[in-house]
Amino acid sequence: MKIVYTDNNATTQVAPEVLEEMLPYFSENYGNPSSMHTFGGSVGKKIQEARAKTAALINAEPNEIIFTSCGTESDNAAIMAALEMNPEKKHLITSAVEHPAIRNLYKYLETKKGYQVSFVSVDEKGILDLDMLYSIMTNNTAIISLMWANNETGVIFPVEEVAQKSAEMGILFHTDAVQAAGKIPIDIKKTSGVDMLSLSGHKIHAPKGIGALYVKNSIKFPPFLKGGHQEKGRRGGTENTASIVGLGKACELASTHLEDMDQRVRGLRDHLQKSLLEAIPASSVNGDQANRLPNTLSIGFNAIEGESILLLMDQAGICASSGSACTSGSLDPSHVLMAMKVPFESAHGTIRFSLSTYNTKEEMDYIIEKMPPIIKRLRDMSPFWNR
Amino acid sequence: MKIVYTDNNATTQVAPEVLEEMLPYFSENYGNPSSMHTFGGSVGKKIQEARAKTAALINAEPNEIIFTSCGTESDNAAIMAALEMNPEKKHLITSAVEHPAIRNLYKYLETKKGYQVSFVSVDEKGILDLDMLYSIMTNNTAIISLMWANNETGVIFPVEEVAQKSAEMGILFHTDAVQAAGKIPIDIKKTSGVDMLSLSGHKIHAPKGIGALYVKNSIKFPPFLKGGHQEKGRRGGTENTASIVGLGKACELASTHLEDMDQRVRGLRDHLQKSLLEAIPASSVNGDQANRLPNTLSIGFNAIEGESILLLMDQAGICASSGSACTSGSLDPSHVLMAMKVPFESAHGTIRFSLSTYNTKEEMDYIIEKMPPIIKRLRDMSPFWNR
Amino acid sequence: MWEYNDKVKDHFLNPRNVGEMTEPSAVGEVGSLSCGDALKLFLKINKSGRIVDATFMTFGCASAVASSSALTEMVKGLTLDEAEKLTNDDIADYLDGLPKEKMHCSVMGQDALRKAIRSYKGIEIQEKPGNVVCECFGVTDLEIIDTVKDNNLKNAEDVTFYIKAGGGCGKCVEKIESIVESLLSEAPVTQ
Amino acid sequence: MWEYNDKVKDHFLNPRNVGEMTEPSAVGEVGSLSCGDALKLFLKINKSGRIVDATFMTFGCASAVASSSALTEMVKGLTLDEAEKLTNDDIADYLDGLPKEKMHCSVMGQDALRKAIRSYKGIEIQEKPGNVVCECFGVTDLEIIDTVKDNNLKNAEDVTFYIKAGGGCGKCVEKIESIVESLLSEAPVTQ
Ligand SMILES: Cc1ncc(COP(=O)(O)O)c(C=O)c1O
Ligand SMILES: Cc1ncc(COP(=O)(O)O)c(C=O)c1O
Ligand code: FES
Ligand code: FES
Repeated sequence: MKIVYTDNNATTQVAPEVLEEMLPYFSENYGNPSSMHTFGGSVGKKIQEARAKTAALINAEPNEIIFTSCGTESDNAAIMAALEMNPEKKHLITSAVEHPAIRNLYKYLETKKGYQVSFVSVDEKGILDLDMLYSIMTNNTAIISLMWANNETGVIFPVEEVAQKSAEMGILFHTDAVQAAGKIPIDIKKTSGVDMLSLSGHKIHAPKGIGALYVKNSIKFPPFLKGGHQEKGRRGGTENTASIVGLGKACELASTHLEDMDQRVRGLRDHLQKSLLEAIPASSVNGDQANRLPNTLSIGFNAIEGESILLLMDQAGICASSGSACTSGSLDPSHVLMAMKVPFESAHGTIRFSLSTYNTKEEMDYIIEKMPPIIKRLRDMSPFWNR
Repeated sequence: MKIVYTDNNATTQVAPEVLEEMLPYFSENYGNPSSMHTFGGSVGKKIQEARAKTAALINAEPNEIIFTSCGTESDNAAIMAALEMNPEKKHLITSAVEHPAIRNLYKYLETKKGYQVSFVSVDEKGILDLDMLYSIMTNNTAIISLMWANNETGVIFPVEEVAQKSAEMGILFHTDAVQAAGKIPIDIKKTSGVDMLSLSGHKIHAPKGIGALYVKNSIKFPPFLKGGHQEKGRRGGTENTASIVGLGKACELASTHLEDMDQRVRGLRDHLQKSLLEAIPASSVNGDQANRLPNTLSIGFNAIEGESILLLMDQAGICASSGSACTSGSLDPSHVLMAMKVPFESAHGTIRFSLSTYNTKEEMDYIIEKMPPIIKRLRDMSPFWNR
Repeated sequence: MWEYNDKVKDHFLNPRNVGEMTEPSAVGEVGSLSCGDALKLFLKINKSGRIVDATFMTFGCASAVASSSALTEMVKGLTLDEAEKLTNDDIADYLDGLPKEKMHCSVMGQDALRKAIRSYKGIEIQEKPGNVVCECFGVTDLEIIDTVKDNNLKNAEDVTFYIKAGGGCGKCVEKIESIVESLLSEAPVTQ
Repeated sequence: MWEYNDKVKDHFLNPRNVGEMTEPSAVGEVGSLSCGDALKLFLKINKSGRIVDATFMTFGCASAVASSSALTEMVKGLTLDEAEKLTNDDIADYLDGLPKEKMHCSVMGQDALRKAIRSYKGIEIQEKPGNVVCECFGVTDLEIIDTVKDNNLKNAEDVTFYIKAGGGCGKCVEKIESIVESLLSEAPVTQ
């Protein structure tokens, strides 16, 4: 069966160009980049190249990039470094709709390490409560971490503005740009208040298990993984050369695809959204449509439940995600939809479509054809559907 | 130029069988294993397969394996978990010759977190001072971490015995088996005192950037990377599927190669050692020859310096490592040789040859032919060589 | 992706006995929109107290639908007394097993059935005994204790899988954990 | 692997003027076995105070050998006064640059040369002034201050690259760091 893959905020396929660039670094140029021999040393040069390309995606300097093992590690490393650099500050700020990589770390720091933690609210559209945020920033705040764009709804936060304000108050600012990178332009030189920024390879057609953390040059970053002198002492562990090379290539590709994202992919998403809203009654879009990633559509279908929608979609070869944290054993809708006070009625029946530059108009039309009967079938079974 | 690669304790080539097994998981089966769609779910099954194979290498249960991003992360995660599980205990034990992944973490915990840290000495042969170790174990000891085999000398520590003793005293025991795994048999069921054990893929022909941590079933392991519910909540971050699949295959291969390691590779190493000692005056082996990995030879050449030896070897296409921490900017011989009180005279001129099952007799003979003139040439330049 | 077996998949993709019953003898309703799943069970009961027909309406995940479908198949032909003895395990067994994380779906089936039968018999449905531990799902300490004992559960996560408690905001998980632990620690003595 | 340029590689692989000189006019010896590198420089100096020949023996890494080789080439033909002015930067420049981590090799060349010339001139070599900060390499605070000022260094790591201090056991790194920092903080005032 043909697969229509619209789950790119979960993970993406490795681009063929990326894989091709990686291949020589498994069984041929397998030397350790820290080695004294030319064989290993040549790999080191390739890593520097990848570092420059990764930096270029966000207009940073190559030495501001630390390669990590994933977005989660980047997030954890950034926060832990901030605490270590400010041992006397005991207050942390983030939003109520962050990825678990920040959210669960903050909760851990709150419950186990005695930090005071503020989760800034969002409104029904997922827009950040800036008044609240600005009112709680103090001298005691060690770090503010704010995602650039939300993984579930695609809603974009005003990172530049908040970063600026943080800088003025001398508070470290981190942004989880895992979903924003490669989808909207990021220019770190223009958002100078950003001290640290997280990336993850597998969201932009590099493999899973590689990430990067941008750390502003002026920051003396204490390593999260303590070990050897790799990454200039900022991350121990033998370099994941093949994946680093892959990430470099993927970042290069992502830059060239920004235009396609903004135009064609946005068009596909809008077409999908409009058509589904028209064809399916009692459906609604979650999140601020004015400030949203061009590839993401979070849409709630009243009175039915996400997992069963997904499984019927799966029968039709359509891959997407639900808005519930179902796989984790939790039955509540995701904390993101809850924070937005999306009514249970549509939160439980929320599906996230997330596109990539590989998606086509034909695929959208296929989804548009298949969804209405799926929704109807489940509603026919639902005790909450008003026939 | 033909490359003779004898730097396998630094890193290894990815086995062709491993790469082949990985390839479909980049651009074809790229789904997220936590997804609700069959496309991602099928990847989840493959990961379970890899988990079982990885467990099998050390005779553990599949659910006792947590995949990590490298040996360093496994080491860091194990120690940090131990501290979290024993918040009231403030004493840590390890040896004086550990890898920086343990050593630097311990030093950090000592200087920044107020832990009392004991680095147990070794003698001239690198043999652990068990009397000292046993005399400092107390109720206040949160964890003992002891490498199974040393990366520089190959010396094997009596892990079974110490683990047993730790268990009797109710002290958590971790072993860094990054160098031991795949080179000597490990049976976790027979060394029941071991609570946690670190592995790294790139030392056994899996790619760089993948590792595993064995955690005994009975331990409620708090995650080091805090994020999503992956690895049953024991490690956040989207699974590095391709590399996990690769690690599984590599572990399977490693089991089948143990015999070759013990017999043929050991024979090659012994041949290399004997021939170099005979052909080159004022040369000596570092470390206990009775209890040593079959693939490792650390040999010191008096009155000359490691980097220049390596670079001349590089000219001849021979890859190996030196016994100094030269790449790190430090000029001292490695802490391992220093802890063994190897005289400066030979410590600075120490070269580590580390073989794999891919090495051949011809390669050894090539090294045996090339080394004597290299050593002579440098000694002819040295003010410390007694002509 | 849940590892649903073929039988579960079949009952999800081709559910038996879906729909509202026009003149049901008894109705059992459990769950709610906010809970994430809900089941409305309709029974037709004949004079001699035997269930002659059963239909359902379900809001929920695939295993909720499959459990409901299975339940309706299972109860047809049973006497009310027989039906009342039917347990969540029976439902799971009928489906050749459910993922442990989804056991609460079978519990929902059992609950709906008992509710329908009691309402038919005119038994007043009492306030739940005990103190509410999990507010998200309105689960009491006594319910937790019963579930742990009945199903030999080992930790709070298992409890969530069976009766959802702890699966929402999560703030009750520690309380559940301590209930389970105290039960486990007394177990060696009582058994 | 160090990024040695072709000139450094050439001077390492084909070092000029290697060997002991039979009747040297002056000898300058620096470094030791424990230090990890050492250089013994031999000079032949003619009546009019001009260096007519130079050879060396070196124990050390590739850039130590290359720096020694370069040094001997550079000093041939110089008067002692000219030679005394030669700095580590000149040596590095002659080699088209050294990796920053290896600058101490060029410093070793400069030191050996000055030592040889002073001993030839009969200038007593005094005890090093200042207090020893780095015991591993016997480096004093005044030496660190001079090196930082001369080479515009920014942190302790740079100091290690130039004069090794801090590159052994590492226990002096914090002290070095504070010296550098106090220099940096006064810099804006004095410049
Ligand atoms: C004994 C030992 N432990 C840990 C490590 C760290 O492994 P990795 O480089 O995968 O982080 C290594 C190798 O570098 C090692 O030899
Ligand atoms: C916003 C956001 N942050 C962090 C992550 C974590 O990235 P990774 O899975 O690479 O650890 C993700 C994706 O999973 C994400 O969407
Ligand atoms: S109170 Fe139990 S999950 Fe929220
Ligand atoms: S005292 Fe300076 S490095 Fe040891």
